[in-house]
Amino acid sequence: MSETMTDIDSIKLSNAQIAWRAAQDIEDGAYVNLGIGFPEMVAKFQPEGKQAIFHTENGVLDFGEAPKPGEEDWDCINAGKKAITIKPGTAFFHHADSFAMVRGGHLDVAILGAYEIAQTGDLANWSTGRGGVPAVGGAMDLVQSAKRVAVLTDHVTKKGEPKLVASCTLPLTGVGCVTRIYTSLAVVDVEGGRFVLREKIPAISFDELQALTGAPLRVEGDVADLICPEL
Amino acid sequence: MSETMTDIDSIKLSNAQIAWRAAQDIEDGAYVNLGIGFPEMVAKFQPEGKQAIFHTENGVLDFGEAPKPGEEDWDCINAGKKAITIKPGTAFFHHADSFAMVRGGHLDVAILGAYEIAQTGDLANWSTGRGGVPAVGGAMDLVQSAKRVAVLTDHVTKKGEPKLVASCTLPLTGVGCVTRIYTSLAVVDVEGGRFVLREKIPAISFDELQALTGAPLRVEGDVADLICPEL
Amino acid sequence: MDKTIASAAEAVSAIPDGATVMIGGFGGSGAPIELIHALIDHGAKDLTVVNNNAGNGHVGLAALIEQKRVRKLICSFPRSADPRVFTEAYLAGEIELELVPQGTLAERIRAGGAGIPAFYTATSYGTELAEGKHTEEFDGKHYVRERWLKADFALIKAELADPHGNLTYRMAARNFNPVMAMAATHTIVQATRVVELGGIDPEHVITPGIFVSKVVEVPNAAQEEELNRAEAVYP
Amino acid sequence: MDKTIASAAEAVSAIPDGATVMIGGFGGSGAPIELIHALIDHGAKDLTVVNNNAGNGHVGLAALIEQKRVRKLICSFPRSADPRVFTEAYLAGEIELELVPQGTLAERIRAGGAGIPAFYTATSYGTELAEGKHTEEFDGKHYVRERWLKADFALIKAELADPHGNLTYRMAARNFNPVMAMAATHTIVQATRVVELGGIDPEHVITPGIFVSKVVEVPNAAQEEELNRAEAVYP
Repeated sequence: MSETMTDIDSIKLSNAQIAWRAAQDIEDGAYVNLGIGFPEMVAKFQPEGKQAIFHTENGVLDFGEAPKPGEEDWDCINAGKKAITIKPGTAFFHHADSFAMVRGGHLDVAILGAYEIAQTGDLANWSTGRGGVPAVGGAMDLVQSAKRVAVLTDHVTKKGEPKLVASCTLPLTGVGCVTRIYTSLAVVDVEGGRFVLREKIPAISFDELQALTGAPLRVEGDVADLICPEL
Repeated sequence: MSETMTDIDSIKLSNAQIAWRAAQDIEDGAYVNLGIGFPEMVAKFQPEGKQAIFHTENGVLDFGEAPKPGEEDWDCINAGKKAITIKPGTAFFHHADSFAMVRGGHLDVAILGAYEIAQTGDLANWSTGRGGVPAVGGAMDLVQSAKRVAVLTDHVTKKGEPKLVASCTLPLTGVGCVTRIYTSLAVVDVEGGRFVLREKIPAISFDELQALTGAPLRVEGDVADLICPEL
Repeated sequence: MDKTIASAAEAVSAIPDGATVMIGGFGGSGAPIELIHALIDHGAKDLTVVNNNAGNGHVGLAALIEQKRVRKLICSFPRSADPRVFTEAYLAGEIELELVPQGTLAERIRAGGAGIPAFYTATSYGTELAEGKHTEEFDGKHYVRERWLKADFALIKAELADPHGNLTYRMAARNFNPVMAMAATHTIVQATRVVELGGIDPEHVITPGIFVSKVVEVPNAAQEEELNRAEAVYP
Repeated sequence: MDKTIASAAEAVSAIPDGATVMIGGFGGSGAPIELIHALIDHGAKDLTVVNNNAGNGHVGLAALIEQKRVRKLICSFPRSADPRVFTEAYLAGEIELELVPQGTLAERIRAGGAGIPAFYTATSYGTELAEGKHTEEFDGKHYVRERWLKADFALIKAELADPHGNLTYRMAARNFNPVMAMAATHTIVQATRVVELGGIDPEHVITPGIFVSKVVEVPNAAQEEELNRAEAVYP
């Protein structure tokens, strides 16, 4: 297994590349919530001519980029408590209104990280189940309500174990909620309780990819090459 | 009965006087909703040094008096669709927020008219039950949620029949909701499923008043004289 | 992204027969008269309309009813200074009425927009408007369970709009407009003025653009009250 | 009527031991640091605190926890840049935690303010946070029933306030403040500036004064983030 891991690490996409790939699917004018951490990078990779509008659950819609260091206004932050800026079109609102947007299905896409994703679309991304201090934030609201729920993740854990699984072993964030998974090796849709492989990086074979996946990968039509720019 | 009625008509309080009496009980700084029609007069009779803040369910708090004829702005109206004005302190909000104030118990007093009030505090004031077009507006919300629900009414119907009854015959607006009744003859509290007489106009005896009331009037302590200025 | 379009006619052109349409306003204040009249011209029928009232005189919602386009009305107070159009249609059995207490109506619409399929309220408990509804006791008090209300389209009157659909309202014309904007699949706005992006202070936005589909500028919007004083009839 | 009072100390002086206290803010933005510090000085203990988070560093909510005044915390995300105070108290079993998904937390608070004892949400369905809760299917989808959340006191940070308690907020510091202001029996506000009646445009009021009990002006309010960068400790 450790030999395979070495191979994978050398060919897999970086987090930035995974975020880039996810950004390509966002329609012009889409309302998008990006999870704390690595999903936040998606905002940087919006394709020319397409502009998403970003929502942060602490009550800001259509915010701008991070301010320069030293120019932060700590009343103007995102859900990750990082400083953001306003721009023409920004709107502020309170938390119940913000989650009315979420729960009411007004977001086109929510993009989050994951510990495990089941072939049924179940997602586990909030608790390792190992004790400590549990924290859920807005993830359970987002995954149950956005029109599309996309996950960005390494294809396997640091130990080389599949993150795409037949059924989750960790505490769930939501049931049957994930629609597409962008991994470090592939793009996989969740359809009808099955993983459907849409794209894979050219450097890995289908059989190798299947071996790194905890449930069957269906193929329907062509599997496109997953090619991302150097970032 | 008709002879009694004539007598009553000559001694009873006018609507303005009933409204004046109700106004005397409103605390300084109380948040108050006045029903459409005759209860609206209460606003005119606030005692010196006490200032209530009026709420109208279509989304205005702390509004001013009616504008002069010809100076109406039809975007600035009350629940009776009459033109009002703004003043320092006015706030506008939407309908769900407005009824959050109502339903959430934030109003100190709601003052409404009535067809019938039962000794249990049940109120009937929205439907005569005789067909036609039913219309309820915000009455059912107001009576279930304000801290005090006061009714302004003639003591008897135009036919001389009691409006304070053992139990309502008309469709209910709310159950056990009325706390005080200001009539053209008396002030009556609803306590523990009973009418308790607090004040009556001096020109009527207790027995006469009881005869015009459809359920027993209890007396606890003194019954004060109900004396209103000429208005 | 620019949600502005050229005309009220274009704005309502996609509303099909049988649609559920929320129409903002409380009486005449906040009523999107020009959008309603465009809807009459467009011709869609068998509509279910959600509004606080049932129209006044022969313009706006009353005109839509008079033209026999409304199959069912969901409202709290179907009375007005001149309610003849609705009254006659109702008494003739030509229009169905669902009467909803005003606060319950506002909250059912907000719930529709906020993804809350049902909630409990003390309003209407023990009355005939609660008949057939699930009731429950919480902390010793009785409550009625009410369902969300959603629509295919909402017709909204705003004061300012920007190209992303951020909106402000004018005085008590706000009323049902912001919650209806949340509760419809397609929210169509007539704004007195369309300003450039950034023309509305982020602190003053009442309806964020996420709830808005289309915006048409109607600079000199009619007031129902004034039309009725002039005894106007549409069409 | 004038709701303004002279000091933060006076503002919190009526908070008894055992009270449920909602504290506005999301992380440091909108956190009423001066009111929290006044509450520490006041000495009330055995508090149940409702906040999105669990404090950061050794100021504000973290300081209140460090001083062992909090018996139970209801929050969505008890993590921060420096969560040691809560983490240690929690792992030592000294503080009870009720973990609530963030949107459910916001809506439970709003429901408390709006007189809605229970509502349904899809959030948390099928997860361990829904265990023991009533669930129901509406239109083919599963929902969890959640109860309202109310408090004895709310500590709120506003930007402008007038003597009647009308409030505005500043940017994303709005967050939980307006809904918490609705849900408490006594709502205590620290405002950066108190303006005269009429000093807030009626269109721009975010929290109408009906939800506010007391207002204290705190002109140069501390930002939790800046206190933590300076490694401040309270008291």
